[in-house]
Amino acid sequence: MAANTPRRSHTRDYVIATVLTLLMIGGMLLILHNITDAVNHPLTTLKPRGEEARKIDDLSRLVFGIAGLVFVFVEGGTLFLVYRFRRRHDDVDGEDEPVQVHGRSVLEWTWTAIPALTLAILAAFNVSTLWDLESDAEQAKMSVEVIGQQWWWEFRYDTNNDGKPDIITANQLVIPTKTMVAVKIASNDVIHSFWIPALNGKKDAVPGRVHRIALHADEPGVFEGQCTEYCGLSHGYMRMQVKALSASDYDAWVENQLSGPVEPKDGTLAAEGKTVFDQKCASCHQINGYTPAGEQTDSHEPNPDYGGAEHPLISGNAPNLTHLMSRDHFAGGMFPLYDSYDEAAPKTSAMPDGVANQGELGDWLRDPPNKKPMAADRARGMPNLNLSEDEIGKLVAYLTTLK
Amino acid sequence: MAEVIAVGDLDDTAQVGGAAEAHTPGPEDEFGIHAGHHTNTGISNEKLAMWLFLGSECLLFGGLISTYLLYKNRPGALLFKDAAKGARAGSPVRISELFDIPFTSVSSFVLLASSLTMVFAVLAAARNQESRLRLWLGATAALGAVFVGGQVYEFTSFVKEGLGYTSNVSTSAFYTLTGFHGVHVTLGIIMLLTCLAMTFRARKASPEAVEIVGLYWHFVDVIWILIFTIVYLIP
Amino acid sequence: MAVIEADTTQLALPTAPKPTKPLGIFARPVATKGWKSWLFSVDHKRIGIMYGVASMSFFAIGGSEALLIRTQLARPGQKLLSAALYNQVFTMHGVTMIFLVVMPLFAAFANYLIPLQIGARDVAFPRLNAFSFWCYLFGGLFLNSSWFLGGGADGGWFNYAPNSSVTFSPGHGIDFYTLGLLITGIASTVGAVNLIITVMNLRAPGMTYMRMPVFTWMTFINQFLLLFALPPITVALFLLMFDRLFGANFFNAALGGDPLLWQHLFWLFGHPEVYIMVLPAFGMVSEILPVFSRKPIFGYPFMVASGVAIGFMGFGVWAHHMFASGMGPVSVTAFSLSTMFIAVPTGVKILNWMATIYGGRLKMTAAMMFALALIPLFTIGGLSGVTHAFAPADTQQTDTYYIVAHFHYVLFGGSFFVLLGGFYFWWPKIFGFMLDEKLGKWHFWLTFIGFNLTFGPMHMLGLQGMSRRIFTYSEGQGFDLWNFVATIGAYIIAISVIVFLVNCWVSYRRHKANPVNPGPDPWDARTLEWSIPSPTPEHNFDYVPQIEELDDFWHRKYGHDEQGRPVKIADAADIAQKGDAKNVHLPSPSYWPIVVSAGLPFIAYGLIFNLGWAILGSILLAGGVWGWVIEPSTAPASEHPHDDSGHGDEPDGSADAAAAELPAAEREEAPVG
Amino acid sequence: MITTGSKYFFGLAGAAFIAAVVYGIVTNGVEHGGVVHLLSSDGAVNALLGPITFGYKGGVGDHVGYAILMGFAGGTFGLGVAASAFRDSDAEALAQLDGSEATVVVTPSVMLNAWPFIAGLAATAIVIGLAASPILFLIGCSSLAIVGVEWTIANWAEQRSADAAANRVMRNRLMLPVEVPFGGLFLIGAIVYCFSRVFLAVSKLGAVWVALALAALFFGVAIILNSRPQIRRSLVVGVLVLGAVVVLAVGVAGAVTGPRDFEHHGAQEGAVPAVLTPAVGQEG
Amino acid sequence: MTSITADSETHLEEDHGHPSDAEYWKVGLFLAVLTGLEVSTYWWPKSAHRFAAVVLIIMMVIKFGAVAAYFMHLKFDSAALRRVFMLGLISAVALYMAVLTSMTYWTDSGNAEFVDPPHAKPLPPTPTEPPPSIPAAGGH
Ligand code: HEA
Ligand code: HEA
Ligand code: HEC
Ligand code: CUA
Ligand SMILES: [Cu+2]
Repeated sequence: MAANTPRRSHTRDYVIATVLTLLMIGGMLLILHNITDAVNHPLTTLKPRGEEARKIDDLSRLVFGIAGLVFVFVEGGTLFLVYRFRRRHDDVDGEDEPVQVHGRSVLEWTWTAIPALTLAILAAFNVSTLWDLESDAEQAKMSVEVIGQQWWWEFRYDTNNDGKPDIITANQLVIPTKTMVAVKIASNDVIHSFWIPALNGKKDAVPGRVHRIALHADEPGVFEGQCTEYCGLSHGYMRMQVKALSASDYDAWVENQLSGPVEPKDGTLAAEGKTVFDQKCASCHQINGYTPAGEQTDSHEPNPDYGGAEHPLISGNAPNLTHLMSRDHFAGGMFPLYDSYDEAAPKTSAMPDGVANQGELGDWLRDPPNKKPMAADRARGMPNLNLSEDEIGKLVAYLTTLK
Repeated sequence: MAEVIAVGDLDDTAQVGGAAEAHTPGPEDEFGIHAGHHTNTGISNEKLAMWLFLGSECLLFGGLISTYLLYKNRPGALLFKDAAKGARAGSPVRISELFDIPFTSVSSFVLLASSLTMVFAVLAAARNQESRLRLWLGATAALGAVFVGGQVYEFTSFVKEGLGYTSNVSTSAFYTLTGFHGVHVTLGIIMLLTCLAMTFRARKASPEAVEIVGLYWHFVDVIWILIFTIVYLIP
Repeated sequence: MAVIEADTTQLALPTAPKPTKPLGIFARPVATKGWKSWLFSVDHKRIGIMYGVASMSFFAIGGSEALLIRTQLARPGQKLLSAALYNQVFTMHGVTMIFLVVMPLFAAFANYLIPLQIGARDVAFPRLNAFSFWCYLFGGLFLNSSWFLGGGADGGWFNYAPNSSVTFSPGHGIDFYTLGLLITGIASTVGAVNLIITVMNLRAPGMTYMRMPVFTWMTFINQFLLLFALPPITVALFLLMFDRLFGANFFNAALGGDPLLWQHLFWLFGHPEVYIMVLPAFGMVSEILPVFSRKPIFGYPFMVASGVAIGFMGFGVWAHHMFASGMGPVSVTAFSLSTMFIAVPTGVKILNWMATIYGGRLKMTAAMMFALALIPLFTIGGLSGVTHAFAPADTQQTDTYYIVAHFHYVLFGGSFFVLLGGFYFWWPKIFGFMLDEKLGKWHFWLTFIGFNLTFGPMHMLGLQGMSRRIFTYSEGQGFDLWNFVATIGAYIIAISVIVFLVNCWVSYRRHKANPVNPGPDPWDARTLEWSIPSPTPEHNFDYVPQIEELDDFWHRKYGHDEQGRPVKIADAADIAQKGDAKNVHLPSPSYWPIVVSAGLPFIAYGLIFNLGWAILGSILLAGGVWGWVIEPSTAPASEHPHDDSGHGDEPDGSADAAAAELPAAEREEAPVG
Repeated sequence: MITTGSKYFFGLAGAAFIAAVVYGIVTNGVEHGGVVHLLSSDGAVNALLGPITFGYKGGVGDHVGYAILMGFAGGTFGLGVAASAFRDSDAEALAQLDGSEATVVVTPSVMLNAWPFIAGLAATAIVIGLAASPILFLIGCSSLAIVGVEWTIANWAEQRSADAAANRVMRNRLMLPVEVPFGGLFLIGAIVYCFSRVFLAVSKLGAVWVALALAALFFGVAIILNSRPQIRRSLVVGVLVLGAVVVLAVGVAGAVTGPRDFEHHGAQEGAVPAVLTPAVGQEG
Repeated sequence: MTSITADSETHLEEDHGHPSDAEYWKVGLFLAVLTGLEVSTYWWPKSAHRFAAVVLIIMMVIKFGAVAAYFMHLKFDSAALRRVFMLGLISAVALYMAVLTSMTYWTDSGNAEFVDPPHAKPLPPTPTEPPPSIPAAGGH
C-alpha cells in the first residue's frame, strides 16, 4: 500500500507515535509497580505466598506478557495510524484521496494464523498448569472441611481420622506451613466461594457438592480472603483468613483446640456471663461439651449436628465459640477481637495476644444486624436478642475468657 | 353473523413494499423466482417464520428434556409419594415406576395418526377440496383432544398415586416437560379449530396457512416421539 | 369517525375473495401525526426510533444506578446504600444495561437500518415488529416497576440459584426478574425471526448475501444467536419461576436439585448474549470507519466470515463463566481451550479495521472518533477476556473487579462507544439535521476520559483482590485510591451524557430556527440508506434499487484512476432518490400489537400478586390476538391509495380513481378510542 | 373523543374510585387506631398505597365494601371507554357516518333474546348450588356475570343504529374477540375434561381400550367419510351432534362415577430420612 | 399472501416429487410399525435393557426423520428451510449433550470427594416453623 501523499515527510509522525507508545508502556509499568505492593493490599493476587498461587502466577505472568505485547502493538499501532493518516487541513478533496484497497488475503491469513499459533502454544501451558493444580489436591497430606454459610465460614478438622470432626472453628482457618492441605469445600445454603488470593485461586462452595482445592503456605503468616460468589445480603462482609503456623505452633494450636472450653471461675462476672449464654446463646452457638440447653455432656468433642430448636437457622448452625479468642477476627472475619491487632504485620502464633476488644464484641451483641447486615428475621444470621447492658457486660466477660 | 375472517397473522407480510415489487421485473434478477413467490429465497415469509420458530423450539424442548434426564435419577427422585407437600410419607417410588406404558403407547399412536390426518388436511387444502379439508382438520383436532385428554388422565392418576408436582426434582421435571408439550398440543388444536371455523367463512385460511399449522402440528408430534422414547421407554 | 365502514353489505358476501374492508373491532388507526401515530405505528423507522428513545431512557435509569454504586464505593465504609439496596441496585443496573439498553439499542439501529440497507420498504412482518417493541417496553417497565412494589431483584444479573429461591430472596424482586425477562425474551425472539426473514427474503434485486453491508451481516448473524440462545434461558427462567411460584424443586439441593443446572442454562444463553451485544457494534464500526477513511472495508469476506465464526464459537464457550464453580477439570479444560481461540476471529476484525484506516484519510468527525475508540478500548477488554480464558488464572480473577473492568471495556468501550458513534453518524438520516460536531467532540473526549478513569482502575482493583458485588470495603484493604478515581470517572461520564443531551437539544433548536437539510448523503457514504433523502421518507425508496456490487451507492458516485484512487463521477445529490413518490402502498398501522403485548405484564402481575390481574391480562391477550388475526395486514387499497408499480412519477390511474370514488368521510378517518 | 355519555360514566368511575380509596383507608384506620395515627406512623405509605394499588400492598380495611366500590368503578370506567370508543348515542357521529345531514333515528329492535332465559337458569343454579354444591354455585355466579355482560352489550348494540345488520356487526366486533378465544378454550377444555373423566372412571386397562377405541373411531370415521365424499351433509352433521352428545354424557357420567380406586404402590411405610424434609420455607 | 393455486400445486408435485397419498399412507404405516416395535421393548427382559436403549434411540431418530422429511416436507422443500431447522436441531443436540455430559459424566473426575448425584444432606433440617415474612415483601 503506497503512502498516499508523497509531498510530506513522515519522520515526525513516527517519532511522535513512538514517544506516545513509550509513554504508554512507561505508565503501565508504573501502575504495575504500584499495584504489586502486597503490604498495603492484603488481598492482592499479584504476590503469591504459596506453591499453588505461584503456579497460577507463573501462568498469569506469561499470559499477561503476551497480552501486553498485543496491547502495545494494537494501542501503539492505532495511535500511530490515527495520527499518521489523519486528514490534514491542507488536504484537497478529490485530489488527496487514498488508494482503494479491498483486502490482501495473505495478510489476513497471516493475522489469523499468528494469534492462533500463539494461543496454541499458550494452551499447552494452560492445560499443564490446570492439571497440575488438580493433582496437588489429590496428594495432600491433610485435609480440612470448609463449609460456607450465610455469612461466615466453618472449618472442621478430623485430627484422629475417626470420620468425625474433633475441631470445629470459624472464620480463621489454621494450617501448618510447608504442607499441602486439601480443602474440601461445601455449603449449607447458597453458593459461596472460598478464596485466599495469596495461596490459591477460588473455588465455589455449592450446596449438594463437595469441591476440593489445595493450600500450601511457604512461610507463617495471616492471609486474607473474601467470599467471592455473591451470596446475598452480607456477601461483602463475608471474609475469612488463613493463618499459617510453623509446625510447632500448629501443634500447639491443635492441642489448645482439642482441649475443653475454659470454665469461668465461680462468682466471677464471666460465670454470670456463662449463665446468660446458656439461656440465650447456646441454642445456636456451640461450646464444646454443652448441649443447646446448656447442660454439660461427658465428652468435649464438638457436635457437628449442633443446633437447637429454639432459634432454627436455615444454614443449621452458628459459629462454634469454644475457642473464640484463639481467632483474630469475628463475624465473618470482619471485626478484630484484639485491640492491638496490626493488619499490616499480624502476629502468627498459636494464640493471638493482646487486649481483648471488648468494645467491638459489646457492639456486636447490642445489635448484630446493625453491625453486619443479616436477615435474622428470616433465620439467616444472628438476631438482635435485645440484651440489657448488664447482660452484654457479663457475656463479653465470658466470651473474652474463651481462649 | 356477517363477520368475515382472515388469517391475519399468517398474512402479516410487507408484500406491499420492498422486494415484492422489486422482483416483478425478471431478467436482472438473479434470484430463483419460485412458483410465483415474491421473495429472495422463494419461500414465503410465513413459512420461513414457522421453520425458524421450530428451530428455536428445538432448543426449548431440548432444555426441558435435558432437565428431566439430569434429574430422573437424582436421590430425591427415589423418595416419597406424598399426598400433600410437606407430608412425606409412603414408600419410595420413582415416577417412572408409575408409567402406564400401554396407555402412553396408545397416546403415541393417537398423535401419530393425527399427523397422518394432518397431512391429508394439508393436501386437501392444496387441492381446494373444502369438505375433505374440514373432515381431516376435524379428525386431527379430535385425535389431538384424545391425546390431551389422555395426558390429563395420566397426570390425575399420578397425582392420585401420590406423586405431585412438588414431590421431588424428578416429578417437577416430568410434569414441566410433558406439561409444556401438552400446552403446545392444545395450542395446536386451537389453531386447527380456527382453520376449521374459517372454512365456513368467506375469508378462508389459505392452503399455506393450513400447511403452516400442519408444520407446527407435526413438530409437536415429533417432540412427542422424543419424549415417548426418552422419558417413557428407555429403561 | 366511523366504526362501521359505510358499506356493510359487502361483509355479508360469503364468497367474496378478499373483503375490501378491514375488520377489527375498531377501524384501523390512521393518524399520521401525534402520539397515536406512534403508538399504533408499524413503520420500521418509527419503531426503530421508539426503541432508541426507550432504551436511552432506560440508560438514564441504569446509569443513575451506576452512579449510586459508584458513590457508595467512592470511600470505604460508606453508608449511602444499605446492603439490601446495594444488591438490588447493582442487579438492576446489570439487568437494565444489558436487557433494556444495549440489546434494544441495537434493535433500534437494526430496525431502522436493515430495511434501508437492503433496499426494502419495511421488515417482513411489520405488526410483529411493533409487537416486539411493545413487549420490550412493557417488559422493561414491568421490571422497573419492582422498585415500587417491594424492591428490585437482588440476585445479580445472572441470578444464581439457590440464592434466588424464595428462602433466600423472599421479596418479589426475583419474580419480577423471571417474568420480566420472559417478556423481553418474547420481544427478542419475535424480533429475531422478523429480521432474519427480512434479510433472507426482502433484499433488493442484485443484493446478494456477499453484497450486504457489514452491519446488516452482523445483525443477521446476531438474530440467529438470539433465536438459539434465548430458549435455554427461557427454560431456566421457567424452572426458576415454577420453583418460586408453584413450589417445584429444580434448584432445591435437598431434593437433588442441582444449582449448576441454572448456571449452565443461564450461560448457555449468557455467553452468546455477550456476542449479541457486540456483533452489531462490529458491524457499525465497519460502516463508519470506511466512510471517514475514504477507503473500503479491508477484507470484506474475512469480516463476514469472522463474524460467522464468532457466532458459532460463541456457542461453545459458555462454561468459562464457571471455571470456579467446580464442574470438573475435563470441562474446565475443554471450555478454557475453546474460549482462548475465540480471540482469533475477533483479532482478525481488529486488525482488519487497522488495515482499513491504514493509508486512509481519516476525517475526525465525532462519529469517527467514537468508532475509532472501539479499536483500542475493545482490545483492552478482549485481552483481559483472554486472560480470563486461562482457567487457572481466572480462578484468581473471577468475581473480582478485574472481571467488572473486562466487561465494561467490551460492553461500554466496545458496544456503547460505537452506539454513540452510530447516533452521530445516522442522526441526519433519521432526523434530518446534523448534530453539532464541536459539542460532539466534547462529548467524545469527556466520555473517553471518563470511561478510562472509571474502568481502567478497576483492573487494578481486581488484581489487588477487590471482590465484585460487595456493598462496601474496609480502609485497610488498599482499595481507596482507585475506587475514588473510578467514582470521579463515573461522574465525568455522567457529564458527557448530559453534553450529549445538550447537543441533541441545541442542534435541534438550531435546526428549527434555521433549517438546513443535510441532503441525502452528508458524509459521502457508501451504503444504500444514503441514497435516499434525509430524513428518510415514509416509503423509504421511491423505487427499489438494482444492486450491482458491494457498496453500490459509492461506486455510482466514484470511479477510480489507474492508481486506484477514487475519482468522482457523479454527485450524490444527483443520483440519490428524490423521495417524492406518491401513493406508495405501505403496511397499515394497527392497534393490536400494543394491545396484545399490554396483556403480558398484567399476566405477570397476576402471577405475582393476584390471579385476577392475570385474567384481565389474558383477556387483553386473547382479544388482541383475535383482533390481529381477523385484521388484514394492510388496509385494502381503498384506504391507502397506492401505486404498486412503485414509480411515483407514473401515477396509477386506477388506484386514484378508486380512491376518488370513496366518500370524503371515509378517507379522513381518525382513529377511535 | 370523549362523548357526553362517556363523561357520565367516567365521572361515576372516578367518584367510585375515590369512594373506594377513602373507604379502604378509613376502614383500615379503624382497625389500626385511627386514620391519622395510621398516616403518621410508619405505615403511612402502606395505608395510602393499599387502596391505590387495589389492596396489593399495605392495608385495605373492609375488603368486601372496597371490592364492590372498586368493581363499580372498574365497570363504569369500562362502559365509559366503550361509550367513547363507539360514540354511543352521538347522533352527530352517526350522521357523519351516514354521510347525511339528518341525525339517524335509533329504533329499538324487537329481536328474540335468549339472555333472560339463561339468566333464569343461572339463578336456579345459584339457588340449588347454595344448597347442594359450591361448584354449581360458582358456575351459576359466573354464568350470571357472563349474561350480565352479554346482555348489556347486546342491548347497547341494538340501539346503535337503525340497521340491524350493522348493529350485529358492531356487537360482534366488540364481543367476538373475547367470546371466540374463551369459548374455544372452554370447548376444548370441556372435551378434554370429558375424555379424561372417562379414562379415570374405567379400569387401568379399560382406559387403554377406551382411548384406542375413541381414536380408532375418529380415525376410521374420517377415512370412511373421506372415501365417500357424496355422503349427505345432514347425516354428517347428525353424526357429529350425536357424537358430541355422547362424549358429553359419558364424560359427565364418568365425572359423577368418580375415579377408580388407585392401587397404592407398596403399602408398607418406607423409612423417610429426616434430612429430606423440604428445606425451603415456602411462601407466595 | 401468496396462494398456491391448483395450478401451482401440480407444478409443485411435478417439480419436487411430492409424495402421493399412497406414499403418505406407507410412511404412516411404517411409523406405526416402528412405534409398535418401540413399545415392544418394554417387555424385553432386563438383561436386554442396554440393547433396548440403543435400539430405541435409533428408532426414535428414524421416526423423527421420517416425520420431518415426509410429513413436514422437509425433503421436498427448499434447502433453506432444511438448513434453518437443522441449525436449531443440531445446536440443541450438541449443546445439551455438552451440558449433560459435563454435569454427569465429566464431572469432577479428578476429585475423590466429588459426589454425583449430590449429597443427600446439603441443607440442614427446616426450621420448625417457616421464617416470618419480611414486612417489606408485602401482603396480598
Ligand atoms: C460485549 C461483550 C463481551 C465480549 C465481546 C467479550 C469477549 C470475551 N470475553 Fe467476556 N464477558 C462479558 C462480556 C464480553 N466478553 C461479560 C458481560 C462478562 C461477565 C459476566 C458476569 O460475570 O457478570 C464476561 C466474562 C468473561 C469471562 C468469565 C470471567 C469470570 O467470571 O471468571 C471470560 C472467561 O474466559 C471471558 C472471556 C472473554 C473472551 C476470551 C472474549 C473474547 O471474545 C475477546 C477477544 C478479543 C481479543 C482477544 C482482542 C483482539 C484480538 C487481537 C488483537 C488478536 C491477538 C490476540 C491474542 C493473540 C491474545 N469473559
Ligand atoms: C452495557 C452494559 C453496561 C454499561 C453501559 C454500564 C455502565 C456503567 N457501569 Fe456497569 N455493569 C454492567 C453493565 C454495564 N454497566 C453489568 C452487566 C454489571 C454486572 C451486574 C452484576 O454484577 O449483576 C455491571 C456492574 C457494575 C459495577 C459493579 C458492581 C458490583 O459488582 O458491585 C460497577 C461498579 O462500579 C458498575 C459501574 C458502571 C458505571 C459507572 C457505568 C457508567 O458507564 C454509566 C454511565 C451512565 C450514566 C452516568 C448515566 C448518565 C445519565 C444521566 C446523568 C442522565 C440523567 C438524566 C435523567 C435522569 C433524565 N457497573
Ligand atoms: C439465632 C441464632 C443465634 C443466636 C441465638 C445467637 N447467635 Fe451469635 N451468631 C449467630 C450467627 C448466624 C453468627 C454468624 C454471623 C455472621 O458472621 O454472619 C453469629 C456470630 C456470633 C459471634 C461471632 C463468632 C465468630 O467466630 O465469628 C459471636 C461472638 C456471637 N455470635 C455471640 C453470640 C452471643 C453472645 C449470643 C447470645 C447472647 C448469640 N451469639 C446468640 C447466630 C446466633
Ligand atoms: Cu458468601 Cu459471598
Ligand atoms: Cu462469556
